[in-house]
Amino acid sequence: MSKQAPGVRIDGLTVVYKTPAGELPAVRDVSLTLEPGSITGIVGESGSGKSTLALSLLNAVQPPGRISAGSVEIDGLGDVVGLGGEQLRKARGRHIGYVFQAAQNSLNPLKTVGKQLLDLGRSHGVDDLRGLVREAKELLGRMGLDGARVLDSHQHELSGGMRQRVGIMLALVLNAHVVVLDEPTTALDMITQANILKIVREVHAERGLTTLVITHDIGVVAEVADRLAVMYGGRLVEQGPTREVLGSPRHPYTRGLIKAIPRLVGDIDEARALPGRPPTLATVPKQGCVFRERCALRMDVCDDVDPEAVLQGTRTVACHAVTVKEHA
Amino acid sequence: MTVIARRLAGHLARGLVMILVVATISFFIVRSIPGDPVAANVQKLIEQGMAPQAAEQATRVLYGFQPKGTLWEQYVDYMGGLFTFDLGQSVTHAGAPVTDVLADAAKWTVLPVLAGTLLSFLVGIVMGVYAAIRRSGKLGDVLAISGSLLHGVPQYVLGLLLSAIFATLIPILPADGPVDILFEPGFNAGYIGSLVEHAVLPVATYALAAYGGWILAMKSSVVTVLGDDFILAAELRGMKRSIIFRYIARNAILPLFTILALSLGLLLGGAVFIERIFNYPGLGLLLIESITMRDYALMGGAFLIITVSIIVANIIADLFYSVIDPRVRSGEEVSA
Amino acid sequence: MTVLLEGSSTSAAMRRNFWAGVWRVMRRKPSRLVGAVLMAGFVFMGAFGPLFYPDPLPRDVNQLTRPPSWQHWLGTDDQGRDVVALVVTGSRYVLLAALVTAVITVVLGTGIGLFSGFKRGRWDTVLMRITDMKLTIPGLPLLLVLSTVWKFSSAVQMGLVLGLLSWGGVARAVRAQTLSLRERGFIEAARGLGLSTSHIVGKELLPSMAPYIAMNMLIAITGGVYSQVGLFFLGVLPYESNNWGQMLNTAVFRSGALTVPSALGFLIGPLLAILLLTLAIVLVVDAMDEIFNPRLREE
Amino acid sequence: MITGTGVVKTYKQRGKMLGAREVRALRGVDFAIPKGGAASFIGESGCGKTTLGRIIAGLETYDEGEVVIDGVAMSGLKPKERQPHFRKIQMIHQDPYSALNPTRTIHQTLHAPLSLRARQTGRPRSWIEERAAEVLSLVGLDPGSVLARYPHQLSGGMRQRVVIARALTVDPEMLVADEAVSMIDVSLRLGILALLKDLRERLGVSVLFITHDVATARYIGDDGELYVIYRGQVVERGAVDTVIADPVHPYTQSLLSAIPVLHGLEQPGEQPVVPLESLDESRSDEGCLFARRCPFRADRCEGERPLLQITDGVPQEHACFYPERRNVIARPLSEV
Amino acid sequence: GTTNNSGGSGGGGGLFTTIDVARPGLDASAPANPWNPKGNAFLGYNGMKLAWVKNHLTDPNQFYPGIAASWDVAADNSSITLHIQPNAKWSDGKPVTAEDVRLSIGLAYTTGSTAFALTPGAAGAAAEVEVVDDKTVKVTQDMTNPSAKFARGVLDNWVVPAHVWGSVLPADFWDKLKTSRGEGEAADKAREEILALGQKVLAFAPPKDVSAGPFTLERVNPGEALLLKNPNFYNAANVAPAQVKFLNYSGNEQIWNYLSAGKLDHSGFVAAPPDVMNRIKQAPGSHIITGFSPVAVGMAFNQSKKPYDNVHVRRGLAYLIDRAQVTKVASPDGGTPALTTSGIHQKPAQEWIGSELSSLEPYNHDVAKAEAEFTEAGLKKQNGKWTLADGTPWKVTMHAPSGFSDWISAQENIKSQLVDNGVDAEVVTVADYPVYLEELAAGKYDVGFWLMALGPAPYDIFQRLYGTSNGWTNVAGKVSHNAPGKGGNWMGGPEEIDVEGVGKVNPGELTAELNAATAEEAKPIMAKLAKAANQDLPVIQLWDYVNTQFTNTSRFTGWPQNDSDLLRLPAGVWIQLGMIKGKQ
Ligand SMILES: Nc1ncnc2c1ncn2[C@@H]1O[C@H](COP(=O)(O)OP(=O)(O)OP(=O)(O)O)[C@@H](O)[C@H]1O
Ligand SMILES: Nc1ncnc2c1ncn2[C@@H]1O[C@H](COP(=O)(O)OP(=O)(O)OP(=O)(O)O)[C@@H](O)[C@H]1O
Ligand SMILES: [Mg+2]
Ligand SMILES: [Mg+2]
Repeated sequence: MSKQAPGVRIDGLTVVYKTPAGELPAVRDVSLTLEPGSITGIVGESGSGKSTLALSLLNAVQPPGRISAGSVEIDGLGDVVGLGGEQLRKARGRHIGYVFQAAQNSLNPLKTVGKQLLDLGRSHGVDDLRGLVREAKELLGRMGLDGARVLDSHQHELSGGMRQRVGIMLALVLNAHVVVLDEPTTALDMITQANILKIVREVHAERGLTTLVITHDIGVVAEVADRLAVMYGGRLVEQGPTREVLGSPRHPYTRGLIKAIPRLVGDIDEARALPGRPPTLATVPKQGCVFRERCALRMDVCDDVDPEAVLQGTRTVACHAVTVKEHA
Repeated sequence: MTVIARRLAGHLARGLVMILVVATISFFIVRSIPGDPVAANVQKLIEQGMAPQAAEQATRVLYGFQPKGTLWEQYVDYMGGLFTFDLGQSVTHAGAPVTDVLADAAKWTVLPVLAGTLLSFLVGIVMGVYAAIRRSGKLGDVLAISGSLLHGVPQYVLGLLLSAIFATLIPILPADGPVDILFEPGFNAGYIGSLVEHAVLPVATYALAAYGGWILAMKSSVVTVLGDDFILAAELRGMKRSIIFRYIARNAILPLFTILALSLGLLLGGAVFIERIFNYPGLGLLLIESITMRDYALMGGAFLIITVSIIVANIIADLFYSVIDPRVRSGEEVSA
Repeated sequence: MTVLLEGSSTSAAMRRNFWAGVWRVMRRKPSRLVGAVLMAGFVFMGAFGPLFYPDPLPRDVNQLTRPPSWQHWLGTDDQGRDVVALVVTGSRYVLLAALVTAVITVVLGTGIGLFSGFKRGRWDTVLMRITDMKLTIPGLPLLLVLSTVWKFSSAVQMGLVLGLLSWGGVARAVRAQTLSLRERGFIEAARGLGLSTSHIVGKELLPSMAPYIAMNMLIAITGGVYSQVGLFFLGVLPYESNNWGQMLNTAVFRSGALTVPSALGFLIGPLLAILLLTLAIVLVVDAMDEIFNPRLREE
Repeated sequence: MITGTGVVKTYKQRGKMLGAREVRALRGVDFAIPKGGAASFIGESGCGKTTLGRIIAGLETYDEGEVVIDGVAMSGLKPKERQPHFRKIQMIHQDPYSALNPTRTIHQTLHAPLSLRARQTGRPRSWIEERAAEVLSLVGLDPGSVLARYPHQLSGGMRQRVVIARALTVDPEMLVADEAVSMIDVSLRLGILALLKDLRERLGVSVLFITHDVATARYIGDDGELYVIYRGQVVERGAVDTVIADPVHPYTQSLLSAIPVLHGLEQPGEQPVVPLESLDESRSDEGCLFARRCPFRADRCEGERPLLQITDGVPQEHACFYPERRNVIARPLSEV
Repeated sequence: GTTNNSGGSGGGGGLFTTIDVARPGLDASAPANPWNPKGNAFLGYNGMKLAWVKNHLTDPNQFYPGIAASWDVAADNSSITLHIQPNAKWSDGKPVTAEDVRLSIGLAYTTGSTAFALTPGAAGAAAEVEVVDDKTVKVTQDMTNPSAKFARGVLDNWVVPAHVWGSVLPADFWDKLKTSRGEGEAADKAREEILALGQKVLAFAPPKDVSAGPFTLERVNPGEALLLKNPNFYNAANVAPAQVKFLNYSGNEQIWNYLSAGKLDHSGFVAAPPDVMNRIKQAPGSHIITGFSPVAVGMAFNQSKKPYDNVHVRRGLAYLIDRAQVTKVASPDGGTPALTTSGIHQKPAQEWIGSELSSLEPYNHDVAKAEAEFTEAGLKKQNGKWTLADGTPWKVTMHAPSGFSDWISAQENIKSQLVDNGVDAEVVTVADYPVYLEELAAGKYDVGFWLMALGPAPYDIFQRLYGTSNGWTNVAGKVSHNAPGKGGNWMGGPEEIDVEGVGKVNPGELTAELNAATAEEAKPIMAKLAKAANQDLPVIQLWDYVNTQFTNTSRFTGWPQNDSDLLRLPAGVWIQLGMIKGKQ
């Protein structure tokens, strides 16, 4: 709309958590660019570091975690990692909207949505609170809700899908143009999920946003995202335009993952589970490729050398085997 | 609103049943106490130099009424009396109905207990928030351990220590009753000042005794709330610290209301010690006195009224809770 | 056959692991070790302490109510007996009564809580109403009133009465735990597998609540100590010649510990014992959760 | 063979003193699952899938109707007599972590039902250990490395396998898998589905699969039946692939069209039904339960409730007055 | 306005701070009614009696004047004529009249009083109350069962204003009283009705305190009571304090604190451990006065229980117990170890039995003698422990009411002493004194502590050893004996004792004789009884109480000397007699 959608450049981001076994990286050396006005989807299994990455975008990794290296450049805001205090607080909400995991609990259970909206306005020095409420009602109406009623409700009076829409409203009402959605539809049923995804797409287009959607469900990403990034064990193993990545995955993990998705049509016997199990923070290999334990294309080099993310056309893949093949 | 009204009705019904049960308990306990105070008093008066016959006569006058009828009839009588606030006659306070004696004493217990609760609640929750926020630091450890200890240590230990320090070693505070008689009762500075001065030690003991519990409860409650998503969500929306703090506080305090009643019960129970140590003429002292004097009606009454105040406090706490928690207000079941 | 062997050896290994884990948990914070040592000290004191002193304790009529000295670290009482000796020999009554209290509290509380939470329905309603009622009636005043009827003539009786009066909280908590555990899949699964109720309660529910119960047990011990010492302090119980509460009573009301410093040692003795016991239990309770939770034990 | 006719379940929410709220979880459900067969229940959250599953597994009672296991009607039996029948039906819970007791090792977990079994059938103790190893192998786990572990030392997929192994210890005839894969990592999900299918084929265990993800329903076997449940009523029932290909009930249609299209792998179906969602909280119990949300509703729908029926030209049972076959799902690019 | 003067400093007309040691727990709501046990009528301050009983060492009939300025007692004790203070006035200005006295006597009838008892045949009861003139009242004794203490019984009574209290007694009260003196149903009914009035009397709350004493009650709160000087008091000119403040207390330790802080101008007898005593002495102006207290405590046996039926066992125990040590531990400042068991407090004992006292067996601590006695009683010593003759274990179980800390302390010490010498022993406490007395009387205990030597009247002294509790009842002057376990006989001693050098005596009858005997007649009887008690030892006399009082000279002077008779009267009496002077 008024403002050009900003771009986001994540570069060499590493986030570590302090555990009894020392500081372990949950996100390791991740570089990712969110093109202005695009929807980028990140998929990965539980514990692969998606939420951590998402929080890093707001420099909001919770202790005992911290960003240990890298930068997150956002147009018009600079490097978020360097921000702190009031500056950072103002950036959150105004510049970057965050939509919480469909968790039923992103709202204060004791206050009505409207009151929380006003709190938000006051926090960001909005003078025209009436205008804010009007804007909120409009947004809610846009998402198919009765704005006045919703603002008068407490969290427990809203259904899961409604709460999620309220979450989106709160992320956008201050005109943020970078929006991060962490598992926006987990725990919602299919129909509601489809609704939310539709809304995300529409609102994104209307308001000129740069959007990051995080999910473990490839279907969700496929439905909304222009670009898709796959995380495994804290690493970004492959990224590229959604259709391409889905249509012809290159990284063995991406391939395995897509193969493992139960499909509604087609030959069910084609589907295969990946062998082994996903790593946890403690079991991620310290060096070498994080995926090698479950990889069919494992080579000797995988044990010692962490594969670089290599740009291949529209895509980036971090795999020795793929790189070798490419070069061959 | 109807939900609150229904809750209130439920509470009142249950409270009434409780009161009847407690009254029944105290009635039967009192009746089963061994020893015939009448016979014993005769002996006592003889020792004081009274002629045996005169001693008997004086005792009969003192005890006046003798329980009449079967135990069942007495019971019915007693329970009937309850509804007209008639708890019988006190023996030691001859001629005074138990209700009057209790009413006199009640204010000296209820006010300091409430003051102590309020004080400890306010200080405790603030410290509890700190203990939660600084839970991995030194301050948090100190607050938590001191909270546990204070919570763990029985009230009489605190009372004795305070009394030893402030009334004996450095005698700066009185420990001898509720007010200095030289001040004319009424709304004047001297009288009120004296009241306050005398209340400092008992209130401080109540407050210290309850403080540990609050700090612990608040700490764990805050830790729980801090882990709740909506706090992180508020932070990620860039809400002001002060607003987030209010969010935390309100959500964390809420569950404490369920403990409030329990803590009041504890304090009222502790009144027995504290009033004995500071010679504060409240219900606790009355209870001890009635026990040592074998004033059965008074004893039953004191016990009953202590219980009733806890029941009432319970109801108030719960109603308060339901008023400020919208989930309860709208009739949803909340697990506390 | 080999599998069988493996099975039995795993359970032995598990036991070893358990103690290793406990050690790990204790070592994590030195304060816990202090707590454990104190605790062991109190147990030893209660069990064997009195054996170290003659009965009756030696008394020195020229040393009545003296302040602490080299000879008598905490001074002497009004009979000229050493306060330390009194604290040690007096611990048996107090700790025994507290133990009985704790056992009864926990057994009754757990039993009723389990039954109530497990059976639910009408029984639950009735039992919980009773429990609520019990919780509302303040324990101490009730004890005072009871003391006029009941002659607490031994530590066991004392503990019995205290125990009978204090199971409410545990029952409440255990019921809540039971209800929440019931909803957990493993209890339901056990029922679906046709396992007996005794198995479900004994092997599935109870171990899951073990830390909780152990914690309550310890807290009940302190509760038991406090109430009986308190009652003795108020002087409403039959006299005991060696008892912490009796000592407090004598010190304050008879020897003027709050008036003159000479009897202060006499007051401090039992107070110190109570404080240390509280401290020990607070510190040990702190470790309880981790000891019983296999996950926390290992990390 | 297990069949149910007209199963009704109404939850009364107790709690408050006065007034009880009723939740009609099941409104007369018929089902039949043959020995070695398979069935899937799908539907949105709260439609009663779990309730029905629990009733089938004997973990919940029902208010009306009848459940018949191998020709024996359950409602006439005492709880004790029902037990052996229901033991043949084992439930696999959604959350594999809470389904295993965290304080017990896998060995202990398997040992308990096995020793019960051994006692009942007079088998020696050594059988227990053998069988434990056997069931673990059946679910594809290495007994040697798994037996001594605690649940938290296993991954989600392994835990779910242990849960299944535990169910197998009692030689069940049917497994009820309630959202059994929804909490398992994407890459492992298929493994569990394959395992269930494998168990069906090898051991002849019938499988009841409860899910909100239609796609997974296919994976327990192409001979399986799909039950689409809406607000406690079965609105469509037929072979899995037929229903997916040609849904006739508008609810089924919207459910299927809500499934995200894997752009890049698939092409969207021709006539996607706009996914619906109830905006109106006040749900009517009159007429067709789906009427309020139905884009095709007619007057008749408001006044009369359609029952599960077979109509001409429709391959499956449905509960709609105006069935219309639609192809709403996406198709693989390869087929396009 | 306030009457604040809290320091109470300065000379005459200051604030006098004291404590009523007999009454813990001031009751703010209690009326200024002397008959009410919690009533706020403070003896000697705003509560006046006809005269103040001295409790003289040996003469029960000595008094300081109160409302009665003087009195004439008939030679044969048959009547007493009271002369009211000529210028006595109530605090509201009305004069004190004979009618006030008569009404007060009427009230005394309803509440129980020695001289004004309704029970037929009661010793020393009044037969007639006669108003002679406005300031004179004559009371005659019923001579069917006369008592030497008749004057005491009459004078030791409250006086309250008829114009305030008049309504409490019905108009026909005196007629009813007359009826009650007779016999038969009408008399019984009259007695019932009079007794029923007692309740009313106890509960009566005068709207305002009208006192003839030196002070009137101003107000009471649960912590303190404030009294103001009564300008109409007949000796007002000599009453120094302008205000009196009574402090409340719930335990002795509180009084110690007041005393060591120098807060109290006077406190009555309070037991205090030596260190506390020293601390109190160190307070500026603090003084301790001691005097005679007509009470002793003894260890009493239930002779119907074995082995205490055997006099040798009792004697053996007497030899075994070191009374000096017991006293030192239990009551170092409040008692002196009993020289021997004479049944009489040692101070008056000299007066009563003179040289006989020294001839009594002192039972000095002597283990050898004790063992000899035990052996003679047939007890056996096995492994260093004494057992009963048949070898069953023997444990001396001593009972005491809880709260009686000096008794418990003493028993604890005795226990240790006994155990040291091979006699097993234990201390058992009973919830409280009333229950103790009841259970004791019911014969439930083997051994208990027993107050004795309740002077000064000779009858009262020995009645404790040879009265109801040992089987003798005295109804209307007729003495009879109950078997052990019956009629309150829990001591179970023999009815007759063969006293060495005296011969067989019936101690109960001897004691009854003391009731009407003059002092001179009493002496030989008491000597016999002392011998009997000493030889038969129904009780081992442990210590004789000492009356220890605390004063402070910082604000007031003129305190009584050691051993003054006044020490047994409240300080209010000292004040009204004009002794106490403000410090200049
Ligand atoms: N507070 C923390 N302390 C220690 N480790 C943490 C913490 N939070 C997350 N981790 C670890 O960091 C890793 C990445 O966590 P993250 O929450 O980012 O995963 P995710 O991909 O969002 O998983 P999910 O799909 O379950 O939400 C995980 O292995 C997790 O165990
Ligand atoms: N124990 C219970 N008490 C009261 N109501 C219940 C209970 N269990 C389920 N319900 C209600 O019954 C209805 C059906 O619940 P059920 O759990 O069977 O749904 P579901 O289809 O399994 O949903 P989900 O997909 O969320 O698991 C819901 O409205 C639910 O709120
Ligand atoms: Mg996440
Ligand atoms: Mg479900």
